[in-house]
Parts: sequence; structure tokens; C-alpha cells
Amino acid sequence: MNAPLLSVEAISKRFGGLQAVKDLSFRLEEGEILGLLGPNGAGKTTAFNMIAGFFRPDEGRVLLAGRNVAGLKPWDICKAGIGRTFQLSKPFGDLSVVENLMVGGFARSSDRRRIRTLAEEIAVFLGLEAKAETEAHNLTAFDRRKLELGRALSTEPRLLLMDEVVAGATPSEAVEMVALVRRVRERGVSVLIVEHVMKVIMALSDRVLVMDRGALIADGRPQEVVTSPDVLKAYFGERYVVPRA
Amino acid sequence: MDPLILSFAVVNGLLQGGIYGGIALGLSLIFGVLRVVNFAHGSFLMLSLYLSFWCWSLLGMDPYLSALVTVPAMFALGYLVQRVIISPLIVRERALVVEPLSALLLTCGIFLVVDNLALMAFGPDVRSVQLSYYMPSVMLGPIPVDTPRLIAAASSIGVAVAVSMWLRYSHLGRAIRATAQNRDAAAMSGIDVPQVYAVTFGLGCAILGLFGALIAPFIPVNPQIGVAFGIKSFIVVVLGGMGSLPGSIIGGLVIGVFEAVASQFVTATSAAIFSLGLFILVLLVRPAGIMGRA
Amino acid sequence: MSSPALKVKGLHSGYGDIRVLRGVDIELPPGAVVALIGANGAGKTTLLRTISGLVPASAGSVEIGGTPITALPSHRVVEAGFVQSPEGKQLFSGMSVMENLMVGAHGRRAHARRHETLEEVFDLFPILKERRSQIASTLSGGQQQMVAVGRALMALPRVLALDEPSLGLAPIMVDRLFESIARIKARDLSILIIEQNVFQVLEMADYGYVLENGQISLSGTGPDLLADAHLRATYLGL
Amino acid sequence: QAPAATSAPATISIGCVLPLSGGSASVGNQIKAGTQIAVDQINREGGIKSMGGAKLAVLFGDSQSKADIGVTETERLITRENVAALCGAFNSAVTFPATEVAERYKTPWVVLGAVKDEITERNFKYVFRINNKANYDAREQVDAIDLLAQESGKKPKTIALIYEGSDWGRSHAANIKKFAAERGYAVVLDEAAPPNQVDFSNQLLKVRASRPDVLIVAFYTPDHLILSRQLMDQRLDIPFGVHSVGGGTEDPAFYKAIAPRAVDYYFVQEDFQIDIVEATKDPAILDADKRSKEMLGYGLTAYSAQGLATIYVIRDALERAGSADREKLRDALAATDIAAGPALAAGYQRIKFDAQGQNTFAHGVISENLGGKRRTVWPKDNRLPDTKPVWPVPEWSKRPNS
Amino acid sequence: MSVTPHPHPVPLTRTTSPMGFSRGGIALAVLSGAAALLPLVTADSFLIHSAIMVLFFAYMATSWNFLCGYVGQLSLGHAMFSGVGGYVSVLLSTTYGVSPWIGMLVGGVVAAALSVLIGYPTFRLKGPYFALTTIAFAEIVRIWVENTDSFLGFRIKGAEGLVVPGVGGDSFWAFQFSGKTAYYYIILAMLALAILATMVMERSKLGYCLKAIRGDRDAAEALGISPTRYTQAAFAISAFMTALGGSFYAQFFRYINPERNMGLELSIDMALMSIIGGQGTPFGPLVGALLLMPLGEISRGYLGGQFLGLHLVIYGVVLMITVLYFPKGLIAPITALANRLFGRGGRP
Ligand SMILES: Nc1ncnc2c1ncn2[C@@H]1O[C@H](COP(=O)(O)OP(=O)(O)OP(=O)(O)O)[C@@H](O)[C@H]1O
Ligand SMILES: Nc1ncnc2c1ncn2[C@@H]1O[C@H](COP(=O)(O)OP(=O)(O)OP(=O)(O)O)[C@@H](O)[C@H]1O
Ligand SMILES: [Mg+2]
Ligand SMILES: [Mg+2]
Repeated sequence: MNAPLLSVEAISKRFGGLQAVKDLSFRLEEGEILGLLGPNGAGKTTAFNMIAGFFRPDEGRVLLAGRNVAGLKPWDICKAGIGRTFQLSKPFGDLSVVENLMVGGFARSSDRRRIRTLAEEIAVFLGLEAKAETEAHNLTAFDRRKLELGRALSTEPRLLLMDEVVAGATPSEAVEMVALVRRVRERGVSVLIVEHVMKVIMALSDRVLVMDRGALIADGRPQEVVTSPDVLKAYFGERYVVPRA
Repeated sequence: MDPLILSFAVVNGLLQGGIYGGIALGLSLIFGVLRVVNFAHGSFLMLSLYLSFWCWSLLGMDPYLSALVTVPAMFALGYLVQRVIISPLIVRERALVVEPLSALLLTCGIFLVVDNLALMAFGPDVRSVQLSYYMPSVMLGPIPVDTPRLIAAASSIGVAVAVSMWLRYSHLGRAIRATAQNRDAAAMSGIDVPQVYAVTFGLGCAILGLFGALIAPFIPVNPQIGVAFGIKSFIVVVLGGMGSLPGSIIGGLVIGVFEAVASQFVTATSAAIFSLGLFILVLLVRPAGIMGRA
Repeated sequence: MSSPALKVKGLHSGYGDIRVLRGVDIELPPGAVVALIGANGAGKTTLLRTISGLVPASAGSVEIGGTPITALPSHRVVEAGFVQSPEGKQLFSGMSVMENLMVGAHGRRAHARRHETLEEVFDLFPILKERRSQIASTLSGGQQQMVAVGRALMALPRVLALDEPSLGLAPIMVDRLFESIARIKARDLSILIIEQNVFQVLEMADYGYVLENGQISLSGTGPDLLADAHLRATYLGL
Repeated sequence: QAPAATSAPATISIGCVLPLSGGSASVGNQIKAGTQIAVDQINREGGIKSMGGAKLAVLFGDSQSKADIGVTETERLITRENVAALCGAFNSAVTFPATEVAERYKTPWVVLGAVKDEITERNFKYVFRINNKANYDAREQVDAIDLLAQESGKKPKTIALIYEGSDWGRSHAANIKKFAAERGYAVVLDEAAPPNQVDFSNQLLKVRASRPDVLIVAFYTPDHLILSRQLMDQRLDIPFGVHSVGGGTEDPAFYKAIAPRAVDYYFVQEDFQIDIVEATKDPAILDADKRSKEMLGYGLTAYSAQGLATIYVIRDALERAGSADREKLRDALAATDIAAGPALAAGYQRIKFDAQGQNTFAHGVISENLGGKRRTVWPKDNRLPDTKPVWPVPEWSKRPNS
Repeated sequence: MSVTPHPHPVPLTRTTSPMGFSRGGIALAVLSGAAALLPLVTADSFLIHSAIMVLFFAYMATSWNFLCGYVGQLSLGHAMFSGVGGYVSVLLSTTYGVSPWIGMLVGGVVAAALSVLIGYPTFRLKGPYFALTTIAFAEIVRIWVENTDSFLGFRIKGAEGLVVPGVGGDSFWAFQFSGKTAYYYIILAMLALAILATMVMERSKLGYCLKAIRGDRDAAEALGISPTRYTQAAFAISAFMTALGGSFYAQFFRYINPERNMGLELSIDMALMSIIGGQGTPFGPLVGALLLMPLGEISRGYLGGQFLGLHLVIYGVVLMITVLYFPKGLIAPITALANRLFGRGGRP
């Protein structure tokens, strides 16, 4: 079998005295949606940032299709094929939806016409075609999240890293987002998703990782993982275990 | 180079640097608490020099005594400027509409208005206070040191220490520091943030008022005098670390000594190039300044 | 009957042209613990910041003990008795524990009684007395949270709002924190608490509100809410 | 003032471009006062007689000491205000391009204050300069030293030079070095300082170390004030005195702002005979001195005197031309030969232009500050009988402590 | 709302892109066409001279805006490039007889090279730090020129400044014309090209990248944009354009000196016109120059004699009002008005 799309090998990160991520290793296969769970402060965002190139890991390697991308600058990682969304969505407020999407396109090509076509296609994909010319700061919180996702897609990544994409969404919006992420995968993009909302993780993920205090404590199919006592204890708190039991 | 001459250069540099540092204190304080770079800093110094001059020429006040007028007057001016002109911007910035550079531009507007109103009101002529008594120079070996400069330089260290202590130990000082560290948390702790801002701005200007009185005996005043000190203050404050009071003094001393010593080897114009180069170098190596927290 | 400790009616607010709250109604009876839950980004923090006067309200009213405080500047809101321990702790990180607490007692009334209040806070969180001169940023997350709560208590609040006090805390710390809250509750004080730890907080709260889309979508006693199917589906993933 | 719109005697407009705001505003306003005084005097005495009593009016343009704005103002005065002649603009950097505009429009321009040599070396037909070229100033300073040395038999050997590092100071220093070399003085210190210094300790330390006999300085007022004060405070003895070239030391505000003892024995070169009021009996000059005191708070200065003189030179040409026609006025100006009257307020003996429009009789005057008054010591022709130069100057420790 | 899948992308109504571009383009064409008529309808040389000054400052502000307006950094050192452009073109022509047209381009290239030297270390600095560093660099260059008499065989002549010797009469090659009309058309063309360049840039990869960097640096990086690289590119172009302006000034006034052509005041003027007019927009700097220049002229012409510095007070007040009430510059209400009058076109 050939190399997995993403292979994270024993990455670690310290902030001063705090070991935010410790010896984290996992793999993600082509076409997979992998969920990453863990209590607040577990190190999910830090791990995420190391893969996305915002932090250089203190140790370890991050292999994208066999090529080490650890320590590359964010823009080079993007060009290598990893797109990402931010936990706090950061659209370019002065630009319209389509223009936001075009910015991503320039990572791959300088052909304006092609980029515009792609951007329009993504706007339609997101269901934002009616707001294509709206300036991003006029969008609703949820539309901005979708735009955030679309912008990452416009760089035509092989792997998309998503940080809490449904945070702040109403249940029905969450449903829409879940469907959207599924269709992202149908476009041939693999997804690594960090999420607190269990329902989303359960519905989307092919496989789930659980982190706690910087380390991996579980890895498996969603149903198996959430019923594991370790996870219940670390993530949901002891009192949560009681009514479930 | 004669070591004696060189050591006097160092003494001169320390004196001049102390004065630079003292004048820059207010700029640093205001930036530290409000994050506002006050481009009009030099203009306020110019106003306090004029105040001191008028006290002397109209009321016959000794320039040192005129601090009794300049300090409260400049405090009031700073307080008003913050309340009336700058605070609307800060209120709006909180709502994230404006880029932070607007504060710099706003104070740039104040600078244009103040400097040119002064030109209109006072005319372009240079004026100067003359002490009615003779202040003998302090002899440092064979070379005399100007006493008024010595007084100003020593005061700047005194003021830096006093203001630091006040910030450290007084009730209001603590509130100012808290506001500087976290504006929202301060507001949620019951601190009247706009008031703290206005008081801080006033205090920064009051320090200028004091230095206006202290340097009036040896610095002549005209409407353009502010620019020279203003730019110097920026360099000093950035060098020392924006927002740090000791940094302001240290930045002043570094620049003062550097210029004094360098100008013994090269002409003053080349020394000016070197000190700008030093400024750039420090910024590139240590963007937060000598005493700034990175 | 005495007026409610906190009463929010039809409150609207947001950031620039982003609207976050769209008519929020909440009431806190005196001496009660009320929980406010909602998804990330629902506007819980924004509600507290609006009450505190940090975010301007575009419509609606807020009263504390019957006195209207809408549109008052933040420090007046604190004087009126509404004090919050903000999300993410927001300590004065370069200052010592003692100084942080003392800043909390900035208002005139609180300042006058600061020594007594300080003793009470130290009773509640003895570790803080030990670490009184430690710089806040070097404390552990749990200790920092205690400082934040302690600082809020120093202001002698009538209504204490805690925004995600368990955020970033290890479960064991969370348990301890909730014990402390139970003890604070014993004093004559109303508490509004925002939590992600829905089970724990609804168990201890007298009443709960669910904020969704900038409006209160659901309210009821803790057990009622816990039994609500919609809530279970949305927030518990059950 | 706005010209009165009366029917009979026409009004002749003269444009005057000056730095009325910005760094040289003080100078600009002194010149402005001088021109206004002259216009008032001329109009009061019946205007331009050969033109039926036509009145004069001066229209000002503010250059802000910037070339582009000075040029714009020149354009405006020539094409909009239709002035008969122009004068100004003090700053060489403004005068140089602005006179080019005047030349292009064939409008006469009488240069006021600007000393850059090339201004009257371009074969222009419409540009005239009453005052010195830059290199005259330097030569005169050295001449005066020579004269005093020769009169007393005590000759200094070394010269230290400190000056402001922009155009004026630097070109003056270059000229001094040239003449010093020719006349056998050693330049032991050559030090430029950026304008707007707040401390001269460093420069004075270098002066002290180089032990010069003569100190030649070129600074504007604020710098000069600080320098002079520190010279006194630091009791730096210069045996043959401080020789200043205009700048701060010709500004009356300078003398108001400094203790008199700080400037005792200063030698000042300027384009004006400072004791002219005592030397002359010309009622117009005496009246101008009085008017100047009312307007500015001090008597005639180098600048107000030059402003005054310029207008009188233009009047003289107008009288002879009998017309405000620019071409005729230019010819009349070129034929100027004045040997008396307020046109000589600066202290010249005569005004007559060479083919390039330079007044060949231009010279500056050097005074020494004696007993709190500035007395002309050079040229000898201008020196009053009761003036006795002090040379070398006493040490600080031998001077009375006022 | 449920998601409706679209099997084929639906073409969207375009408004900003080709339509908006042509709208800006039309505005530019109309404005420059109208401006081109000025010398035909008036012979008033002062009017044309004043118009040249307005266009010149609009050009300088537009050049400044090309970098600073789009990246959101405040450079207060741009005058340095103007000086470099002026000095290089004049020195080449007086020393080697190179036509100022070529000297202008050489000056532009030298300025662009200088911008790389300065930009590389400086771009990591933010806000006031960046602004102060640009001042420091520009002052170093200015002080150096003021105190250097000759360099590499060129007679720089220090603070004295350089004079462009007149050739007498018209010579295109020597960039000298006896009337003002030629200069008018040259600066008009330069300004139109600069605005066009800005509009093209806005819609090019560079423009999107700059706006993205200004909007959110982290997000831009995640989208494959290297901030320093694009900022540097814009800086070089902006420096190049500024230098051309400096050369124009030298040829038009036939005199330059370090104080005016490299000084802080010119830098501040360039920045203020852009900011007051509306930075980050193609027409903002023009609006700024159109407002401020006549304001300065009027207050100088009519009040300057009486009230020293009044026009600068007015500048200051206008700046403060703009910052407080029109944070996007005066162009914002103007475009809003224009949209109300002519707009709506195309917007669904
Ligand atoms: N820049 C930083 N400096 C210091 N500590 C940091 C920094 N970034 C993160 N940390 C710390 O590292 C730990 C892991 O943080 P991280 O943001 O990765 O958590 P997370 O799992 O994403 O949590 P959440 O679910 O709250 O987003 C936390 O204790 C956090 O305080
Ligand atoms: N300063 C701000 N500027 C603009 N939008 C903001 C700002 N702060 C918050 N928001 C937006 O307002 C909405 C509500 O945020 P808020 O922080 O009140 O939510 P919350 O319920 O407290 O969420 P959480 O559980 O994550 O703390 C979110 O969409 C957020 O993106
Ligand atoms: Mg996270
Ligand atoms: Mg919150």
C-alpha cells in the first residue's frame, strides 16, 4: 500500500513550561474524514497549527503524501496541498464573497478567468451564490463560516483542516454544515476536523482521535471511542459518566 | 582621542540624554496605557515652554516657579484633548471599525493645528527666558557643566522614579496599570476607564509641563521647537521600549551618550546618521525596545 | 415582593454591523443561581459584556435590584452591583495576585471594605493567600480562575456573573471550583453562570436559560432542562 | 493693503514672494514690514510723480520656504495680479527657480536677501540683485579680520568653523575655507551641525579641543541662541572673538532673548549697517526706523532695511521709466545708478547693476558688540568716528559679571 | 434552508468584476478626457500651473497609496524615493547628457532597489514602529545627501540642491518645454497611468493578495500568500512610481534640493492626501489632492499674509474630521453619492 495522505509522527510542542502537545502520532488516509476530540486545552488547536505550519513542531515530522512539511511556512504548506479554516472565522471583510474565494485561487494560478470561474463554482457549492457580491463583513456568522470553508477549498487542497466549523451554528445550520463537509469529501478532499459538538463528529467522522493533555488517548470508530471509559472520564467529566451508565 | 575630552563627552551625553528621557516620559506613559502614539507630543512641549515664557515675561515669575502654572495647565489640556478628541476614536476602535493607526493620524492632526495656531498666535519670533540670577556652572575638573541642564537631567530621573512609585503603590496608579494591562477587565472591575485615560493623558502632558519649566532657562521657544524634541522623543521611547518609564530614561541616556561620543569622532551630521542607524538596528534586533517586553 | 436581582428585557446588541443579541429576556431572583447555556458563539459572552456596558446595547433594558443600568458606563454598572468574572480569566497578568484582587476593590464602597472582603476571599480560596505575591501569569489555570472569581468578589457584587469558569480546567479543578461556587452561593448573592459543562451546572442551578441565535429559546429548572429532548439533542449529542 | 479703487492715479502693483510661514517666517515678516513702510512713505509723498502720482501697492505671496510653492505664487502674482515687478524671495532655493519664471514672463525681479551666487550668473535680463552674493559674505569676514589684525598688529592664526548643515551654512563654510587658505589662516575645525540642535556641548567640546583664535559661526536664531548661551556658560575663550555671519545674530529677536553679556564682543557680518540710524540724516530712513519699532517692536533690521531699499529701487526705476510697462521698467532698472536716499538703507554707497544684474557696489557691514551696542567696524568707510574696535577680545574671567 | 445541489455552476451576474472595472475605467477615461480639455479652453497660465501642482500631488499620493493604502502600513519615508528619482535623472542628464526620460526610469529602478533594501527588514514591524523606521531611513538618506558634495563622480552638491540647466526653448528629448501645456499633459498622463495601474493591480493577483494581507495576515498566509513577498513587490512598484514623480518635479521646476524633495514634509503630504481622500482606493488620493491643494492655495493667497500657517491649521482640522467621521476617506461619501446617482446598474 502506498503512503497515507497525512502521517503525523511524534510531534511535540512546548510553550514555556507547558507541554501543549506531546509525542502525537496518527495517520489519515486519502478520502477519509478524521475527527479530533478532546477537552479544552488538550492541545488540539496546537496540533492543528503545527500541521498547518503556524507553529514549527519542537520535535517530530508531518508527512503529506510522504513529504515532510513540518516547519514549512504556512503559504508553502498551503501550496503543498493543505488548506485550513480558523476557529474564529477570519474573512476579508472589505472583499465580496467571490473576491474572498478568488484570493485562495491565486495560490494555485495567476489566471484570473480560471480563478473567477472556480470561485463562482465554489460560491454555488456553498449555497452563497445569491450573496456572491456581498461584502464579507455583511454576512451572518454562519455564512462567514461557510465562506471560511469555501476559501480554504479554493486553494484546491488535498487535505482540509477544519477547526470547530459548527461552533455557533444552530442545529439546522449544523445539519447543513455536515452535509457540506460530506460534499467536500466527495470533491476528493480529505478532512481533519476538530469539533466539540459530538453530534457533528459522530455523524461525519470515519474515525475519531481523542486527545487529552497533549497526548492521544483514543483512536477508533466514533461509536467505540465515545463509549470508552477513558474518554468519558477525560472528556465528559465523571458526573457525565453516572447518568450514562 | 583625548580621554579627558571623551569623558566630558560622556558627561554631556548623560546630561542631554537625561533631558531627552525626561521629555519622552509622557509619550511613553500615554502609549503604555492608551496605546496611542501621540504625534503632538512635541507640540505640547512647545506649549508648555510658551507658558513658562509668558509666566516669566508677563508675571515676572521665575521659570522654575512657573511649573506651578505649567503643570496644572498642561494637565488640564491633556485631560481635555483626551476627553474631547481622542476618546471618540477609542470608543469606536473598541467596536473594531477603525485601524489602530488612526490614533496616530488623529494626533498628527492635533500637531498640525497646535503648531500652526501657535504660529498664528505668538508669531514666528524666537523668545527666551532669562534667569534673573546668575547660576554658576558646576565645575567638573577644568570643564564647566551647565547647572540648569544638570537640574533638568536630574529631575527627569526623579520624575521617572516618582511616577513609577506612584503607579506602583497608589490606588489610582494601580488602576492605571490595570487599565494598561487589560482595558476590559479593568472596566469590569469598576474602574472608570475613560477617566483613567484622561488622567493618564493629562499626567503625560503635566510631565511635559514640568519639563517645559525646567528647560525654559536654556531652550529658546518658537512655534517649531516641538518638532525637534518630538522626533527625538519618539526615537528615545522606541529605543527604550514603548510604555516603559525606566526605558524612556535609558533610551534617552543611550541616545545622548551615543551622539555625544560619536560626534567627537565625526561631525554632528554624521552622528545624526549614526544615531538613526542605531535606532533602526535596535528596532530590527529587538522590536520591543531595550526595556520593552517582547 | 422584592424586585429581581437582575432583569434583562428585550436586549439587542452586536459588534459594528454584526448583530449578536436579538431581544434577550432574563430574570435572576435574589439569592438564586441561574445557568445560561448555549452553543459556542451563541452570544452568551456578548450578553454579559452588554450588561457590563462594554458593548453598547442597541435596544432593551437592564435593571439591577430594580434600578435601571442600561447605557451606564462599565464602572457604574459595577458600582450598581453587577460584577463578572470574564471569559478567559482576563487577569492583569503582570501584576501580583494581591494587586489583582485589590484592583477588584476599586469602587468606593468596595474599597472601604477591602480588608474584610479580602479575608473572605482568602477563606474561600486559601491557596491565594499563600500565593498573594506571585505574578498572576505564572499561576496554574485553576489558580488563575480563582483569582478571577476572587477579584470579582472583591467588588462586593449583588449579582456575580461567571463566564465559563471551568474553561481550560482539568475536571478535578472543575469539581473544586463548583464546590467553591456552592459556598459563595451560601452568601447573600445572586449568581449567573455560563457553562459548557451543562450537566454539572444545571444540577446546581436553580434555573436555566438556553440562548440560541441571539434569543432565549428555552428556560426552566435544571432537571426540566436536562430532560428536554431538544436540549439533549443539541447540546449533549444524545 | 488693498489698493483703493480711485479713478485718477492708477495703482502699480509690485509682487513680493516671501517665506511668511514655515521655518523662515520671522525673516519674511521683517522684509514684509520694510516693504510696507516704503510703500506707505512713497504713497504719502505723492506716489510716482512721473506717472501722475500713481500709488504703489505690494502684493505678497507666501512661499513657505518651498521652491514649488514659491514658483506657484510667482505665477499667480505675474499672471493673476499682473504685477509690474517682483521682489523676494529670501531663500535661495525659492529665488532660484522663481526668478526663472519671472525671466520667462519678462517681468523684472529684484532679488531680496538670497545670496546664492548663480542667481546673477545666468545671463538673465530681468533679474537684479542689490545685495551680496554668498561668497562676498565670507570674503568680508576675512577682510575684517585682516583689517583688525593690521590695525592692531595682532594677527590670529587659526580659525574654527561651526555652521548649520544645510545650504547656507555649508556654502558659507566652503567660501571661508577658500579665503582662509588664500590669506594664510589655518582652519582647525570644520563642523556642520544639523539644524534645530538642542545642545551644543558636543560641538563646543571640539572647539575647546581645537583651541582656535577665531570662531566663525553660521546659525539661525534658535540654534544661535543655544550656542551663544553655552559659549558663555562654559566660559569658552576665543581670543579673537566669535564672528557670526548674519542668521541668528541679525535677528532682533535674538538680542531680546539673550543676556547682553553673552554676546559682548560678537562680530556680526550682515547686509546692513546696524548703526545706520546714527550715521544717516535721511529722514525716510529715520522715519522707517520709527515705523518699524511700531510695527515689529524693534528698529530697522537687515531684513526690513532691505525690504525698504528694494521698494525704493523699484520706485526709482518707475520714476525714470514713467510707465509700469515691464519692458520699460526692466530697462530703467538696468540703468539704475543710485548714490543717495533710502534705497541705500542697507549701508551701501551706491547701487548700480552689472550686465548680470548684480549690484557691483553691494557689500555687507561688520559690527562688533561693544558696551551692549553693535558698532560698525568694517568697512572702514562705514565705521563711525567714535567706534573703537576691541581686538583681541577679553577673556570671560576678565569681563564684569553683570 | 436546505442545500440545493447545482450540477452545473450557474453563471453569476457580474457587477464588480468586468462591469465594476469598466465603471472605474469609464470614470478614469471621462475624468482624464475632461482634464485634457483644460489647456484648450483656457490660456490662463496660472490656472494650468495650479492644475499641474494638483495633478503632481495627486500622482505622488497615488504612488504612496499603491503600497500603503493597500497594505495598511503608514510609510512616512516615501519622499526619499522622490528625491532619488529627481537626483538620478538630473545627475545623469547633467553628467552624461542622458535624456531625463531615460534618467527617470533609471531613477525609478534605483528607488525600487532601495525599497528592497529597506523593505526586507522593515516589513515585520507594525504600525507606529514601521512608520518611525521609514522616517529614520528617509532622514538618513536626506542627511547623507545634504552633506555629500560628490559621490561616484557625480556632483551631488549637498544641501545646495541641483539645478537643471535650461536648454532654451522646447526639447522633448531634454524634457524641457517653454510653455506649461506640455508639462500639464505629461503629468496628466502619468497620473492617469498611475490610477490605471492601481485599478489593474486591485484586480490582479497582487491586489487580492495585498487586500488579503491587510484583512488578516494569518488567514492570508494560510491561503498560500507570503506577506513579505507581495508587500515587497508593491513597495518596489510604489517606490518606482514615486521616483518618476520626483523626476517630473525636477524637470518642471528645474531645481531640487534634499530638504524639499526628500524631506519629511513631502512624505507627510503624500500620506495625508491619500488618507484624507481615501486610502486603498484608486481615486482616493486624487480626491485628497483635489481638496487639499486648492484649500492650501486659497488660504495662502487670501489669508496667508494675515494669518501665518492658517492653511496648515485647516489641514489639521480636515485630517481630524476625516479620521473621526470618515475613516474610509472622503471618497466614501462621494462613491456613495455617485452610486446613488448613476449606480444601481447591474446590482441585483
Ligand atoms: N501561544 C501559546 N503560548 C502559551 N501557551 C499556549 C499557547 N497556545 C496554546 N497554549 C496552551 O497550550 C495548551 C493547548 O492549547 P490548545 O489551544 O491547543 O487547546 P485546544 O485543545 O485547542 O483547546 P480548545 O478546545 O479550548 O480550543 C493550553 O493549555 C493553552 O493554554
Ligand atoms: N469583538 C467582536 N467583534 C466582532 N464579532 C464578535 C466579537 N466578539 C464576538 N463576536 C461574534 O459574536 C458572536 C457571539 O459571540 P460570543 O462570544 O458572545 O459567544 P458565546 O456564546 O460567548 O460563545 P463561546 O461559548 O464561544 O464563549 C460570535 O459570532 C462571534 O464571532
Ligand atoms: Mg482550540
Ligand atoms: Mg463566550
